[in-house]
Amino acid sequence: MNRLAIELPPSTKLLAPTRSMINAWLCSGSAADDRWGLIATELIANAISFTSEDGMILVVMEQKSDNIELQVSDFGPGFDPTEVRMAAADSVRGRGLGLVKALTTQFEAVREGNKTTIIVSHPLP
Amino acid sequence: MNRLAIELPPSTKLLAPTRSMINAWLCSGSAADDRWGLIATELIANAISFTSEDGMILVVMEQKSDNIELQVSDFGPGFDPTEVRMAAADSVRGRGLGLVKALTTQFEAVREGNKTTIIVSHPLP
Amino acid sequence: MHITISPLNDGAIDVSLQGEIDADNCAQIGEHLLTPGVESDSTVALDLSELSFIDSSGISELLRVRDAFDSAGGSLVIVNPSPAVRRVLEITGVLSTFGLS
Amino acid sequence: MHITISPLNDGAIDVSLQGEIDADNCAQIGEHLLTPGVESDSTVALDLSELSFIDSSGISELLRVRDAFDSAGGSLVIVNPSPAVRRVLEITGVLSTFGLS
Ligand SMILES: Nc1ncnc2c1ncn2[C@@H]1O[C@H](COP(=O)(O)OP(=O)(O)O)[C@@H](O)[C@H]1O
Ligand SMILES: Nc1ncnc2c1ncn2[C@@H]1O[C@H](COP(=O)(O)OP(=O)(O)O)[C@@H](O)[C@H]1O
Repeated sequence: MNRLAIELPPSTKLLAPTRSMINAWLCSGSAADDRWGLIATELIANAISFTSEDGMILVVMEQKSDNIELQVSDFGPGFDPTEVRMAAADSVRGRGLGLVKALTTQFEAVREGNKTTIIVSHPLP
Repeated sequence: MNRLAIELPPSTKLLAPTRSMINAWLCSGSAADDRWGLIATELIANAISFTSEDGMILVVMEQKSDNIELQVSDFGPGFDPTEVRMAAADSVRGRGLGLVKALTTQFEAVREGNKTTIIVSHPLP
Repeated sequence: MHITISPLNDGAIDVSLQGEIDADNCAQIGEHLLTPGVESDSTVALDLSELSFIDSSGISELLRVRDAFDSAGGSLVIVNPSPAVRRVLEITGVLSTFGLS
Repeated sequence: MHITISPLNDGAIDVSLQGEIDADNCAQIGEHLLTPGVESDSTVALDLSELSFIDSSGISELLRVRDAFDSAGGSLVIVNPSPAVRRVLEITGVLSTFGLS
């Protein structure tokens, strides 16, 4: 199963094919699990909204012993803690990361230079 | 449209989703052209057959001025000129690269260290 | 995504969404349902049995469309969500908003 | 890929392939057509109007299956290839092998 890495431009047209890609990759390692299509869709859609038209997004999925780890990186402004808190408290916002957190056992946001990466992981089914 | 880069394990299950990805990428830059799904399928299938189960394949697609360029790399033994000649002359082999060459205006095979890369390009429609 | 709209004779409408909904196509729901061709005080039953995928932007769009019918004297409920869709409705806490339990 | 096999009453068989064929699934063609359930001396008409994609491994498999019917006294011709499939048959030079021109 190894690793699946995708560098893509910020287009929502690539969300559905990325899900197919992820599901085929999980299947090829016999670990079909429909949570990852949703998690990737939410994180990539967020990354797209913080990326300029000529920018790019990185998606890396890897099996690490009994866990699947997904990293989604963008080169936007990074997380604004106040915004994140407001979104989480709002009734019409914050559902994206809410879903991601509900479907994973580890969630981390990392900022390195101008690169923002969300790293999530969850055990294989 | 920029660049689309995919690092994938050698599984034929990823051929169809890679085609969807490439077609969505071309569309997102309004350059739909069904030749690239076929070219990528042929080159990736070849790369898969020369890659061990725990190996990987690199696919990079890029718009370079008025051309689309596709690179497919593997870390297998590389091209055996005698084999390639025999395959091209054979009536039941050689159809893969035959198709790729018929559908592109530039075709190049490059060996760097243990990396074999086929680079093809063709003008935007 | 594919959308099928079947007006019944009593002002009720059966709507079925098929396929996948994400940020790329979720706006189509409102485009098809919040138009002059669909009475805004209709009673809409939204069949999601053949919807295999929905994300948070799809949920937001469904809530927006539901609110529009609601405030015009109509209503929108979900019937038969597929397991994947039910899971997302459950986690986001909007099952009851759409008449499900 | 989806395959539909419709035996006619005179030993002829209509077969239709739908979807996409590549190295991942091309073996299914032989698995479905070269089996005891299908008479090997049948006259097969293979409808490819709903096949949207085929690669060189699919062409090789079609040739293998055609040869098997041929050598058992049957035949296999392609009818109605979709534009994408016709292009691949043309470039690989096998149009006439499958009864097309
Ligand atoms: N890639 C990102 N870069 C910067 N901020 C982000 C990113 N992803 C999410 N956020 C922040 O987290 C908040 C919550 O995101 P989310 O749960 O997806 O809900 P929403 O997008 O509806 O606000 C966003 O409003 C935004 O402030
Ligand atoms: N990635 C690759 N690495 C090494 N050799 C390759 C690679 N791709 C193709 N070849 C060589 O080129 C020949 C022709 O390939 P192709 O036209 O796809 O037909 P076939 O696979 O049926 O022989 C192959 O037989 C093989 O010797």
